[in-house]
Amino acid sequence: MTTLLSVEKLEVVYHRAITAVQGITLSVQQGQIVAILGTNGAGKSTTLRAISGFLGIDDARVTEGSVAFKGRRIENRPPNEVTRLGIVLVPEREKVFPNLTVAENLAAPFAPAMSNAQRREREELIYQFFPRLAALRARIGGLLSGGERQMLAIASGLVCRPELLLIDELSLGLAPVVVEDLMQRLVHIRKELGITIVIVEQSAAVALDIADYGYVLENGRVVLDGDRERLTSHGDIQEFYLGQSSGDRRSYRDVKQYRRSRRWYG
Amino acid sequence: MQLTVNIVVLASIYALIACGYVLIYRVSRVLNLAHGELMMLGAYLLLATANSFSGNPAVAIAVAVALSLTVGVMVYVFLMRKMTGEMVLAAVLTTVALGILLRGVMVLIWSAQQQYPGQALGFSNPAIALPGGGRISTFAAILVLMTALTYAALFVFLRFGTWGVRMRAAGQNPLLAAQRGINLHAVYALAWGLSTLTGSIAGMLIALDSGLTNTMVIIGLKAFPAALVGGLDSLVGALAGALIIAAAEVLSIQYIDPLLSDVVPFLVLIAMLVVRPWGLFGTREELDRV
Amino acid sequence: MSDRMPRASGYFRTGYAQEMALTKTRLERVSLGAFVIALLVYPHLASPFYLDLASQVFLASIGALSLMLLTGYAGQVSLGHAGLLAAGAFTAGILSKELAAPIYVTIPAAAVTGAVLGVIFGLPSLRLRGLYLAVSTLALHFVVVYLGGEYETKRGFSTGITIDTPVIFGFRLYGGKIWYFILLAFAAATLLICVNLLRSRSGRAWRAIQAHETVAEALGISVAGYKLLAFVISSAIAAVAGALFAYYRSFVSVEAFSLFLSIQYVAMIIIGGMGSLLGALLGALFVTLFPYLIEAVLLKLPDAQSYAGVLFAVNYAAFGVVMILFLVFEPQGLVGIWRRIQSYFLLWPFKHKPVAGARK
Amino acid sequence: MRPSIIIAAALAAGLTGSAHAQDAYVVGITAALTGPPASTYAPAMEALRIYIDGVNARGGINGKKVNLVIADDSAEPSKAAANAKKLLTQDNAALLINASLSSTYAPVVAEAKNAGVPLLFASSVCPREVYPPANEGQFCTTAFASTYDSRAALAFVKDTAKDTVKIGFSAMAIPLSRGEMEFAAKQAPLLGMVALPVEVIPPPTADYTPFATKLKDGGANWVFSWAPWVTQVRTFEALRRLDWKGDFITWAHLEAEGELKRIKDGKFFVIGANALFEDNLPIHKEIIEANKKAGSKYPPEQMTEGWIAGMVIEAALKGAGWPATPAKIQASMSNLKVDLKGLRGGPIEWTKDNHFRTKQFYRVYKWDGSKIVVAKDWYSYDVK
Repeated sequence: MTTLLSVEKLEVVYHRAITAVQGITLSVQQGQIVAILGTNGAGKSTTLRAISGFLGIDDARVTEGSVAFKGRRIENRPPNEVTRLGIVLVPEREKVFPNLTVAENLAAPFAPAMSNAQRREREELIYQFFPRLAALRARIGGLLSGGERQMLAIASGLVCRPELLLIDELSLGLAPVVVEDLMQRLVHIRKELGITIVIVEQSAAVALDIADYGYVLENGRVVLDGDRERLTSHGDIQEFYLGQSSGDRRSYRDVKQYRRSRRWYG
Repeated sequence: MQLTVNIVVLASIYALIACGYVLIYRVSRVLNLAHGELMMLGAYLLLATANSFSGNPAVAIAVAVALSLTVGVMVYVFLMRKMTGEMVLAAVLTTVALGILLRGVMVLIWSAQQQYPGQALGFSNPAIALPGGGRISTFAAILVLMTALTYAALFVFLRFGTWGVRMRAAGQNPLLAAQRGINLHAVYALAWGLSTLTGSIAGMLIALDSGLTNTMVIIGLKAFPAALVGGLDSLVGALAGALIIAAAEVLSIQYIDPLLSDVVPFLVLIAMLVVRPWGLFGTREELDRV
Repeated sequence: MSDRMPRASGYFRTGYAQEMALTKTRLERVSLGAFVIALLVYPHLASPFYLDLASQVFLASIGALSLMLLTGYAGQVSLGHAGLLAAGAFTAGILSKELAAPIYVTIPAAAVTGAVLGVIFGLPSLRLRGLYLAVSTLALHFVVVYLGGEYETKRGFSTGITIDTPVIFGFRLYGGKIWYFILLAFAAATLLICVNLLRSRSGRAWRAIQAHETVAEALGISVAGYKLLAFVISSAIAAVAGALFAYYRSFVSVEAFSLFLSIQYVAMIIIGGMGSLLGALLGALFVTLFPYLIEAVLLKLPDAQSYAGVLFAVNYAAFGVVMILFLVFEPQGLVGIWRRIQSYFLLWPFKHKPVAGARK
Repeated sequence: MRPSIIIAAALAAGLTGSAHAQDAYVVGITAALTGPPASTYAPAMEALRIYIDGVNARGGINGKKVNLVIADDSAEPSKAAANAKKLLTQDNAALLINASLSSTYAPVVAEAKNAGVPLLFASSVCPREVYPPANEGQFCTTAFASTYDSRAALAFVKDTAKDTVKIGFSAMAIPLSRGEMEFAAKQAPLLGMVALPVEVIPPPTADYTPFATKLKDGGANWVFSWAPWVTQVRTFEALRRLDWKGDFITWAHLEAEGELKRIKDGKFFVIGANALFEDNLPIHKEIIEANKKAGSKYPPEQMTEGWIAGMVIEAALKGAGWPATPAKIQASMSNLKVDLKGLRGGPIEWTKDNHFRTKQFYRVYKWDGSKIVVAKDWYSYDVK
């Protein structure tokens, strides 16, 4: 198994003043589905953005550490270059072009040079992953439902032929059944295209049942990581992410206790 | 009859200029107030090529067109690129400054004399009698056709051309566009190039039709209410706006007071801004872009 | 006590009195004093030409300050400033021509006209922002100028309205020195008004509106009201500046209030530095003197006369270049440069204030 | 407030370098060398410069060189005002020249009056003050003269037109041109013509056809235009495009000669006070020669106005002697007669109360088939 993406001691600063993540280290193996878990403001999205690159308007940059893709340093590269290298991000919101039709949304992205035959084949494949979209070809992105929008976002991401697909908050604002369905499609996509996928999730339950490996972020730090078994079996995760309580009610003191214990994994 | 012809001619002049404003605004949310100057520059470029390639006008025109396209691209690459990510207003003021600079430079190079590129190219400009008693000068006619052509081409390009779709995409959400592998700088440069190109064509045709002085800038400024009335981010709007402004102007000349023709466009503009600020075909959210 | 605190350790206010004080440290008081003295001595040393330059700077400062109030603080962009100046000038001109009204009537009248126009210019701002607002003010500029032109021709002042030297209580306001001091006084007054406005509720309200209208609204600030107020005050001041111009140059004509003038004023506040009164002053100084600078340089070159023909063009181009340079490389303008020097010494040996970078 | 110091320093720095007396006649010029109307004034000033250079080359006037200080006002009144102040206070000009739009007159006149320096309008429209009874400080060499031009033009129309004249007028939206056309519109009926309302055209217009359409629809068989050249010629061309068959008379600005050759229309008359280079007088050759030598970017036929101004200035300064105070120059100007060697129909003659000229001569040219010909030779009006 080769390391596809490795993030070392990543530190991101917004507006030259606000530090969003401090010293995050994580690595993604070829072909894995990796889940990044954490509560709001834990720095999940920032990490993804840092990997996929910032724009001038974001006024943010990687000040410390490194992001390496296939052993190649890519931090602080503009997004379009990163995309062309094979990393594609499906952002949390504003993930489709509202005034473009579905077809146009799929036509707009930069696709590496390929023969028309390949391109058609590719299109087929995408519509095969998301048959729904085929029906919506002429509808504009702004009028799609949440689920359809997510499909379109992933599909248009796939147009760029990523080796690594980053998905931010896939489950956000979607019905559990839809999320479940999308997750299964991801597994399918991974199998078909042999690509690696990183999903950022608040709801660990959803993420962990397809992820091979997971990282838990708190306040811009990695506090816990391990493969699915380790994480699902881990007490704190069960407690605070999967929401299963181990029988007897616990007092506030214990919560503090948990927080202290958590530092161990930091 | 003649009245309609006049309206159509003036409208296509304004429309051809206005689409330049729209192209750039639509893609980069920047209002290019140097458009008038760039248009005039195009006309002067034609004059220059006309003098150096006198004899074969085709070459002269081709070269001038090519040059104007490059000028537009260069303006982005060397100037406006630095303004991406800055306040939109700052960018707009930069275009104003650019305009001032260009004006100065053009006077330096070509003096303030009245010039006739048409003559230099050995073109004559006979009037054509239209069925129904109207008359139109050759180059005015060409200009009308050119405008129609340009708009048709732009519509096709933006709807079906890959880069056209990408331009629209970049206009709607630059970040996502970049994340989809679209090179924003390329798109913006393209927009500037096209806008300058169309503007220059307008400038050249006006100059061929009725000579060239350094007051042409103000025509560019008068075309810009057309763009706003129609809605800054809509080509259809630009077309409609141009028609409205032109009609208002010509009719006020004919029936009210010729002097008004100077302010009428802006009166229409004010009215529109009060009633429907985002213009006839503009999208409403544009308003909040500051 | 606090006066004695060395600047290097930062300046800390220890009482409300100091909050209200116009000058903070002794150094400021001293340098201000020096500056005032310099201003008072200047006219007695300067040649008429340099006197005229100074007077132009003062005129420009008044206009620039008023625009800074509107754009730099209340965040309302205006490309119609020249229109307001014109309105003021024409009010003064018409009143003194038609009714032979004395200056102490015409100037307030100009202020009133300005205020009224301010409401008109301001109305669009209730619906429009940024570009669209700028454009609407631009349009209004054209309308004002058109009306002025109509008046000129209809009354047959084909070469502009000439205004004879104003007289106050039998005393003729004539000559460079007198006008130097009059304009200086008006400029100083304007500065004081602005400073105090900005220290008061309205100033804070404007800043809030500029920062974020919706939030300001949520904070219980009547956005509409304060926007209009900003327009009214700024326009009134601008109109007075226009009237002063009319008297100082002893003529009024629309050609004097071209669109380029509006742009020049915008340039002043940009080059000077948005959101700073000091910036407005520096900008006015710079933009007014710049052409003469270029001219002086150009005419130093050998065979100067042959350049005379291109002077304006060169000026024009150079002005554009400078504006671009500031917009691209120094968005905070002259004041920004100044602040950086200042804070460099203040914070030495440290690099920069933690938030300094974030300041927009 | 530390920048206050900087400002103070900046101002203080400005104090140095005030005026100092020179060993030459200093003539200050504020002219619209650039800006919209520049095409009228720039060539004239170029000519004036060339002429004065020639004078200096010939050893100057009364053994003293003439120092021409040209300041560009780009037709902006406030710039003109500042220019005048500078020229008078900084360069100590003993004679001030205005070659710019009429909107710059007010401030320049004011400055000149305050400084007691004579003011010469060269190639710019003559203000009322120079006509009798003349203001003692203002003079004018410019060819065209409001009211007289209209009379001359209408007179020409009257005796060339065969059938009844229905005449239209096209003015540019600048006060002066409007005023003149209004005057003409009042005069025409007195000469038994039908006058159409004046078409006032805003300076920069994308398309003149709408205005032309109105003139044509008005049924004009003659059109008179007294405005900057652009407006005159574009109105005409627009009319022709509308297949208008009528006659067009317009003022012969500097561009006239070149344009007649370009337009080649037999019914396009230009009326003016300057002889065109078609006459090919010795002085014309002289001008062409000098123009070539100076490598000017303007064609010689645009140089007459400036040349005349030069001749007049030379005469005036010669009369004033040395050292020349403004007063002396003014005195010599108030009693001056300059032979223009055929550049105009007659001499420029200034008296105590006439600073325009005692006789105003006119000539009408047109194009016939192959060349420019005189349609009506010199005829004059007494100015009083």
